[in-house]
This record gives sequence, structure tokens and C-alpha cells, in this order.
Amino acid sequence: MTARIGVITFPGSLDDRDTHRAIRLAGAEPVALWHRDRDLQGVDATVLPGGFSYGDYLRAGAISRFSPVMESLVEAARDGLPVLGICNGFQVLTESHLLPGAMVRNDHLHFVCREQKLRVETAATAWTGDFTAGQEIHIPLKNMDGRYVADERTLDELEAEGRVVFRYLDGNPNGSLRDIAGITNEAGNVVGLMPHPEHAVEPLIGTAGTDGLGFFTSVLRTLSTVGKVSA
Amino acid sequence: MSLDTTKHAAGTPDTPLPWAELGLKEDEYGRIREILGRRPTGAELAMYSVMWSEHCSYKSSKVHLKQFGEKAPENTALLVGIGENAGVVDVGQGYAVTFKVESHNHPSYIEPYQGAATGVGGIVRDILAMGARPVAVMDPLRFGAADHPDTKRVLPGVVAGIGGYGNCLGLPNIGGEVVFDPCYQGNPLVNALCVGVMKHEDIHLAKASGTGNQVILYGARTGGDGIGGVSVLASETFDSTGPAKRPAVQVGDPFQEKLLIECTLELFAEGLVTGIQDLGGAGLSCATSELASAGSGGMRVELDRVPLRDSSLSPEEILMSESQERMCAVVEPAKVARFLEICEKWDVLATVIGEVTEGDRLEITWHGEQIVDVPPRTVAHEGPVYQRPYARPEWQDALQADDAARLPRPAGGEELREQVLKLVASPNQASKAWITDQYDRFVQGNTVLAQPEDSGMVRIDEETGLGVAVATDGNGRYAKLDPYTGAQLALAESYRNVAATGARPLAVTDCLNFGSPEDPGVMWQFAEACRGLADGCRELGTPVTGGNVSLYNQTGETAVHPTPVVGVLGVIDDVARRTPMAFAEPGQLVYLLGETREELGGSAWSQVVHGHLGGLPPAVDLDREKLLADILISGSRDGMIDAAHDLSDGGLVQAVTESCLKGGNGVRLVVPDGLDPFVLLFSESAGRAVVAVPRSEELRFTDMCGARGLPATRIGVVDGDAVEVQGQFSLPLAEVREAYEATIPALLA
Amino acid sequence: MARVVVDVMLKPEILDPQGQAVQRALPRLGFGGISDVRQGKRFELELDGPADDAALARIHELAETFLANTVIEDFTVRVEETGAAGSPAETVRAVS
Amino acid sequence: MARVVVDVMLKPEILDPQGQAVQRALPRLGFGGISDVRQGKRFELELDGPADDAALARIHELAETFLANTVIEDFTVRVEETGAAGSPAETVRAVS
Ligand SMILES: Nc1ncnc2c1ncn2[C@@H]1O[C@H](COP(=O)(O)OP(=O)(O)O)[C@@H](O)[C@H]1O
Ligand SMILES: [Mg+2]
Repeated sequence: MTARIGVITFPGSLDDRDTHRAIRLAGAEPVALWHRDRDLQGVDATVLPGGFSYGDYLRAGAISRFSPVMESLVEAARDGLPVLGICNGFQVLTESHLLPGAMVRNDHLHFVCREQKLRVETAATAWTGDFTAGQEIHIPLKNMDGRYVADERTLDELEAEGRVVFRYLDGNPNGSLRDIAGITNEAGNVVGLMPHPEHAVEPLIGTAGTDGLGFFTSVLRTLSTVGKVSA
Repeated sequence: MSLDTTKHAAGTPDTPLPWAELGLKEDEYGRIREILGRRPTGAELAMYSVMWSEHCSYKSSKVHLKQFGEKAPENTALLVGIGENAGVVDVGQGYAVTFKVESHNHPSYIEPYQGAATGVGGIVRDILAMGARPVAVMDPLRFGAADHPDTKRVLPGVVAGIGGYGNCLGLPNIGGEVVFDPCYQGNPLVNALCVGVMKHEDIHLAKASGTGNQVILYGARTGGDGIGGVSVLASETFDSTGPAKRPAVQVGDPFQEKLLIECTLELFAEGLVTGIQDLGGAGLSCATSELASAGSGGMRVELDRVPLRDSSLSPEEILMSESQERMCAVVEPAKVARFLEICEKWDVLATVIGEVTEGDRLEITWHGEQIVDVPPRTVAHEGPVYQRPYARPEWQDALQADDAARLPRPAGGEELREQVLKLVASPNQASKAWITDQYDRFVQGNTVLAQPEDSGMVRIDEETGLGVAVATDGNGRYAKLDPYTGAQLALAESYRNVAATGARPLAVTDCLNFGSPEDPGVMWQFAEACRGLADGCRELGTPVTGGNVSLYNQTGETAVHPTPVVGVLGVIDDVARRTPMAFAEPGQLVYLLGETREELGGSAWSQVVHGHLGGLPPAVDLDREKLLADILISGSRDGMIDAAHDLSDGGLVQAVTESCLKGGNGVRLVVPDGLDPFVLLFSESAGRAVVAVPRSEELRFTDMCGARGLPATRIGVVDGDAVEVQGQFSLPLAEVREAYEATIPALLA
Repeated sequence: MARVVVDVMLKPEILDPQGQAVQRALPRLGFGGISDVRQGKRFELELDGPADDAALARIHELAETFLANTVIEDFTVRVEETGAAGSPAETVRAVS
Repeated sequence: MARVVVDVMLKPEILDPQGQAVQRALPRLGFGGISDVRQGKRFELELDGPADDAALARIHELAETFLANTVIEDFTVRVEETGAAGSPAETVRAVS
């Protein structure tokens, strides 16, 4: 059975269709989830895609967090469902307190779009198993509110527990504390990051490489090892 | 004040109306009375005045724009031509593409962020109204001097607005232009282009037909913003003082527009839409009269049903409001319920405001009383037409006689080197990454090429790799020296840019930015540019499918340079064959295609080194452009070239430098016999490109060029980490990069 | 009918680039003597009913769960006398 | 040492997409009884000297030329007693 991976569409989600494509290219079946539906349709994992849900008005992710679908998702995530939040999806995850800290305006106050070099800090999450710790990858970055902040204690804790998943290399694009590009929860099933793996899955499109595919193949491997689906 | 109904108007012929304040001329007002057989009501006057404004009626430009249709080349690809919201072109495999460029110049000067943002919003709705999914935007921009303090106010705001709106809509920005010139100081040019894709059967037109069909207004509520924006902002100069009761600037809501896009595409997909029109300039006045005018019947609208943001608005104001993010659809009665359901799904407010009637009148009521009863064609399509006087300006001869060939030239290699550095570091030639990095170019996952490539390219079919490429170009300096040639040079450059990436140019859109049409000199520039563009399009076989005219671009008595901006759209069967600009492989051979003549009039060199503008612009040879395009396309298709970059402002040295920096490789150039190194590097002769040819393909490539009669000169090899011109100078790549990349951030950050 | 204002500011320890950008621009604009600038958000809520204790408690909750993200922001809630003369704030209606 | 607050709000007739988005979300969050929400900006300026008439006049000018865009926004300038007890505003320092 192929894995079924949900992609939530909020009003103002932009990269949902791209995420469907990435999931397909990785060999899984994308399942469209609608913000108003509580039903997660029995998916094996879920992606919260990038975009400007609710226009990023108030704060990025602040309004989406109260969607009916998020109630089910928060519960499922606590029960171990693999969840990946990309950019706006990451912002929704912090607003929902599934991940600690918060995302604020880039320190230079501009939207930034560029190819970004990252270091994968840990392979021990549901979404990074196909990488090796220390591996350097290229993933497009595009955001306005990408600066990750949290208090010192939280940051220390994240580092001590190996929960910083990605760090920016060759220049911090937004002033993120400790160059953090992505983090995970204690259980390692929920991962959020600012860069966009779904835009690095085809050689011709977006960035030159296909480093983004690893996120989606990783979760398939995770699912097969827990026996949810066959690889 | 009591309601000015049609009945009341008929009984009070002598009531004075503020037609002059609304920008109408006496004879125009007379014509309205003649059409109606009575004085207009206040609401009717509001409609006529906005719809007969320069911006909506094209009254000064119409007689010249006609040529685009009259001289249009036979082109079987053209599915919908000029006159609709945007033209539609067949790109094969059942796909059609629609694209158009528009201006938002004056609002962007007053409120840079919102002016530019709503410019993007407006053009996107135009494309959407054709039935297409918008897939990319571009933004040709022009500002005053780069170091002028006001540029630091206007430019960052405009760029943030374009990014803020476009990024939030999920439309990749795949190219544009940034030009600085003091002539745009008080009047920046903010043009925005949108491209959309659909299947042939999805084409929708703006017309209301089918008696009993319902008229549905959906999207944002109507507020008091932008009232009179059309006439005051787009048609008059800034010093005109009118009653500014309501703000003429609008605030955009990109989130609402994103919902409008998804909602509208779902409505199309379910076949719920008979006719559709976006609300842009002139708001409901425009949408209702154009829908009714193009359709077979009449239309009745109950204006009091329009959902308002501000309940104090008068019917006149509702008709003129330019509130953003609204659309108007004509829907069969049986489909209304489903229509409203889909709107509800997307949180989009939708209201039935009227219906298509049997007659041929547009009737509008306000709480049951009739306030408008007009023949819609007279509002929408039969506005005034002016034959404005035009005359070649007296100064034109002197300007052309002031030949750039007389300017002092660099004395040797060392001075040449200095001038090259100065050129690539000049604001117009320097890297625009500080600007373009504020735009999302990845969203939708189909972007094959984006800035700084010669043209933007998006894939439109994942299975086959079918894609389209678009470039926009314009050079106000050339057009100032000779508007006819200048317009053709803009066309030629844009055409060449598309071909350089391997796509076959198909069709044209244009935005004509000029000064006041009441100035005969400006009118001559406009007439010449139209003639040049129409002639050029005929020769190249690329019809103009639509565009936009922006007049009154001037500060006081001084007009901006005549600035025709031309967008060319091309098609490529498989985007895997696209040609990028980067010199990526050391050892590849660098060929210069085309002929280099001594042409420095209007050049970047004359501007940067001498602050000079005079002489004649480069000569145009459109047959040569076609041949060059053929070679570039064949070279890409058959794998003979690995990189290509067109030559335009800044000449060869600029192009080669950009290809080196992009690829991270140097180049060793040898000046061909008989050519002066200075001319080789800085001349701006048209019809040229540089290409990188793998050694294994050299023979095949040169044979092809030889057989087709295109001059191809081997001028060097990709190698090392410097731009080296043998016997002249060598510039380390790191030094050039620093010069090229530091300028714009230093000015704006 | 009452107006309640909720002011939301970044916590002092969080970098406020917007405020800093304003502050950096001041000398260029010829404004000296301003040692710090912070930029936050102001929400004006129009209530259907009176701004009594119950209403204010609800708005406090709204601010805490929604209008502010208390991981990074502080907020204040206060009632504003609308239209009252002698209001301490001078409302400027700029003419454009 | 004084604190001056500049509040900048969109003019009433100008669309406020942010305020509207907040308002539309309220019923879903279970907050009724709020008929309108507008969102604006709040600037807190710390002065080196006292907030005397001269200083306020300068800040007024700053607000007019820089902090607000008077084409679409109105602003108010007022002095805030810092640290003064009995301030009408209740400052909430949320614990995260
Ligand atoms: N405002 C802009 N928005 C997006 N892309 C831009 C903008 N200005 C310039 N570019 C891009 O930068 C590159 C260089 O621009 P330009 O030198 O004008 O190109 P060309 O001379 O080939 O027309 C092109 O890819 C162009 O599309
Ligand atoms: Mg080019």
C-alpha cells in the first residue's frame, strides 16, 4: 500500500499544489485536506504547506491555527502522526504550540527569496532519516517572517536535546537566533522549517538540485519501519 | 439632496451639472445630452465621465492604436485579439496563454506600496477574467536618478508593494526591468505584466447575454476608495486641483484576491460562468457597461444591493468606486445556487445585483427608482475620439545632430578597463538582485528561468515539458532620440530575449508610457512609436494582442522620455531544452552572433561615462532579428549551444560579464581583426547575442550560421577567473562582482 | 457601544527591527534627541455593548490567546472614551 | 526622559484588510459582540529630554512626514507617563 500523505489547504496557502507534486514524485499519494474539515481522512502523515494563510494578517499562522482541521491535527501529532510544517506551515505549528518559539519579521524587514545552503543537524526525525547528520543541502528559501526566536532557556534545551534540525549556512538570511532554520518536537515526529523542500524536487525547476526529495522519502521510510505502509 | 432619477432629469433640463469638474469637455457633455435626449442624471454623468476619461476611453490614442489591428500579421496562433481584457494565444497541445502589461504610474508615486500592489492586483484580475489561471508576473519599473532622495522613498515602496501583493497571491515573479533616469523623477513608471494559462475551451469573454441571466458581483465590499481615481490619477497631471473628498488611493488586499482567484477558477471548472468581467478602473461603471455593451441584450442592475463597506456612499460614488478585489459574472439562473455555494466555500462575498434584459439599455435603479437608463455602447465603446494635433518637436534635429561618436574615447587598455568597471557598476547596469530577491520566483513549482535570465520561463505542462517564455524591454533614451526606431528596438530586444532562451516568439503586449497628449511634440512621439511598433510586429509576425496606454506622465511641462515597454511571449516545446545565460563550462567557445557597427547614440556608455544623450539610436534590421532568433532556437533545440545572452544596453562587455558572473567562470576575449576594441565592447548594435558553444559542436554550429548567412565570430573562450580582453586589460571576476553587486544595496539598503 | 484598545508590543528582550529601522532613519531626517523607538500594533475594537468588567475580561482573553502571541509579545487592554471632549490624545486628521 | 506614543491608524474610509481578517475570525473563536476591528501601528518613542511643546511639535512633524502616510493614515501623538502609578492602562506581562 502506498503511503497517503495529507496536505492541508488553508485560505491563502500557496505551495499546496507544489507539495502534492513533491509527494507524488517521492512515490506516495497526496491527499488534499481542507481547513474546515476536522477529518484527517486516515492519512499516514501530513504536510502544512507554505504560503500566506489568511494573508499573514495579524501574525503569520495566527488565524489558521484556529481552523477545525488543526484541532484534529494537534491531537494526531501528539499521538505520533508525522507532521511537516514548511514556512507558513512552520509558523502555524509554532502558533499552535506544537513547536516551541515563534517566527517574527526578518531582521532586514524585506521578503527574501534565494537559494539557501543548510546543514542537516540530525537525521533522527520522521522527516530527515534519509539524510546524514552534518550533510549540507540546498533548498530555496522565501519568507517575510522567517526569524526564529525563543528565550535562551528554550534555545539551550533545543540544542541539548538535538532538536535543532537545520541550520543556515553561508549567511543567516533573516536573523534567526542561533542560525536555526528548522526544529523538531521531543518525539521527533513534528518538524518545522522555513526553507521549501517542495521546490527542490526536480532538476530543472527551482534550485538546481533535488535535495528536497529527501524529506518525503524520509517519511516514507519512517512509515515503513513502523509498519504503517510498505516502502 | 433628493435622488436624481431619470424622471427627475427629464423634467429639469436646466439643472447645472459638474461636468467640467469631472473632467468632461463642453462638447462631450453636449454629446451625452444628445445621446440621452435629456440631461444626464448625476449617476449617468458619473459613469460617462469616468468611462470617457483618457484612461478608460483611449480617446487620444485610439486613432494610433488602430494600426495594431490593421497591420497585424496573419497569425493562426491568435485566439483572442485586441479589445478583450487580454489577448489569447494558442501555444499548442490544447493550451492557450493570455498575457498583458498595464501601468500604475501615478498611484505609485503618491503611495508607492499600495499603488504598485494594486497595479499587480488589477492586471492579475484581467488575466483571470479571460478564464486563465495566472501563472507568473513581471514588473518593468522606471525611477528617477538612483541617488535622488525621493527614489529612496519611491523605489523600496514600489518593490515591497509588488512583492507584498504578488508573493501573497502565489505568483512567481519571473522578470522585469529597473531603469533609473532623472526624467522619471516626479513620475516613476510602474508597469505590471501577468501571464495566465488555460485550455482552449476555457476561454471566457466579458459579455452579458441570455435574457434572465443573473448578474453577480463577488469579492470585496465596495468602499469609498479610488473614487475619481481613474480620471484624476490616470488622466490628469498632479497639479490639477479637484475636490478630493474621497481618497484616490486604494489599499489592496492580496489575501482577498487569492481567494478570488481560487474561487473563480473553481467556478470556471464547474461551467457556472456565462460572462465575466473584472472590476478595475471605473469600477462598476465599467464592468456593467462593458458587459452589457458586448452582450446581445440589455442589463438591469439594482445598485442598492451592492454590499458596502461604508453605508454613506451615494449611488454615484458606488458606480465610480475603484475598490479592489471585485469581479462581476453573468450566470444562468439555474446555476446561481451552486455559484453562491462555491463563493461561500472560499469565504467570498457574492451578491446578485441584477439581470440581463431583453432590451438594449443599461438600467440602474436605487431602491426601486431609476437613476441610469443609457445605451451601454455609448458609455463603454463609443466614447469620444480625438485627432490630437502632433508635430515633430523643434529640438529633435539638434538632438539627433549631437552625435555620440564625437565623445572622447578611452585612450588605452587601462582607461578601457576603468570604463568597463564604471559601466557595470552604474545603477542601470548593476545587479538588481537586491530588488528581485524580494520576489518569490519559485512558487507554483514551474519556474524554469527567472531573473536575471534574458526571459522568464515557466513550464505549463508537466507531462510534455511545454513552456512559455516572456521578456519585457523598453529604452526611453533610444525612443527619445527616435521614437519610431525606439519602439522597434524595444520590440526587437524583447523578441531577441525570448529567442535567446530557446523559445519561439509568438505575440506581443505593450505599455505605452508617454507625456501629455495635449503637447503636440509628445503626441508625435506617441504616433511614431505606435507606427514603429505596428510595422515591427508585422515584419516579425508577432501580433500585438493587447496592452495599455499611460499618458500625462510628466512633471510640470516636462514629459518623461517616450517609453514604450514591449512584452514578447514565446513558446518552447520542452523546457528541458531551454538555454540559460551562464557560462558554466570552462573551455567552451564564445561566439558573437550578428554584426557590430559603431553605434553609440543613446548607449549606456554615453550615459555613464559622459552623461550624454544625443545622436541616433542603433539601426534596426528585423530580418536579421528573425534570422538570429532562428539560429538561437535551433541551437537550443539541437543542443549546439549551452549558454546564450542577448546584447543590448551596455553592449558586449556587459553581456559577457553577466554570463561570467552567473556561471562563476572567467572569459578570455580576443578582439577580431579590423574591430576597434572600444567599439567591440561598448557599441550597442542590435541583432546580436553571445553564445557558449561546446567544442564538439563548433563545426555544426558554425556551418549552420554560415549556411543561413548569420555572421558568427569566435571571440574567445570560457576560462579562468577574470574578464580578460587580450592586449587590453584583465579584470578579476571578484573585482567585477563587487562592482556589479554593491551599487544598488549601497543606494537603497 | 464602547471602544476598547488593545496595544501589543514585542517583549523588550526581542529584537524589534521595525523600531530600529525607524530610529536609524531619524538622524537622516534631522530628528535628534530620541533614544529608542519600538513599533507595535494597536487594535481598536468596537463593542456592541458596554465595556463592563465582563466584556473586558473577555477581551483580555482574546488578546492573550489571539491578538498577541505571548511567547514574544506583551499587551495592554484599555477602554477609550470615544468622542469625549478633553481626551488627552490629540487626534489629527491630516489633509492630503 | 519621557515617552511619547504615536498611534497610526488607517483612515476610516480606507480598507483595513488586517482588521477585517481579525474580525472575521472572531465568531470562530467564540467571541461575539464585537462589531468592528481596526488594526494600526503604535510607536513608542523615548525622548532624551522632556516632552515639552517643542519636542511634541517635532514629533508631530515626524509622525506627519515619516511614521504615517497621511494619504491613507491618521495619527495621534500623546505623552505617556512612564512608570507612573495609576496609569489607566493595565500592562500585562505574560508568562510564557
Ligand atoms: N523589476 C524587476 N522585476 C523582476 N525582474 C527584473 C526586474 N528588473 C530586472 N529584472 C530582471 O533582471 C535581468 C536583467 O535585466 P535587464 O538588464 O533589463 O535585462 P535585458 O537587458 O536582458 O532586458 C532580467 O532577467 C530581468 O527580467
Ligand atoms: Mg537580455
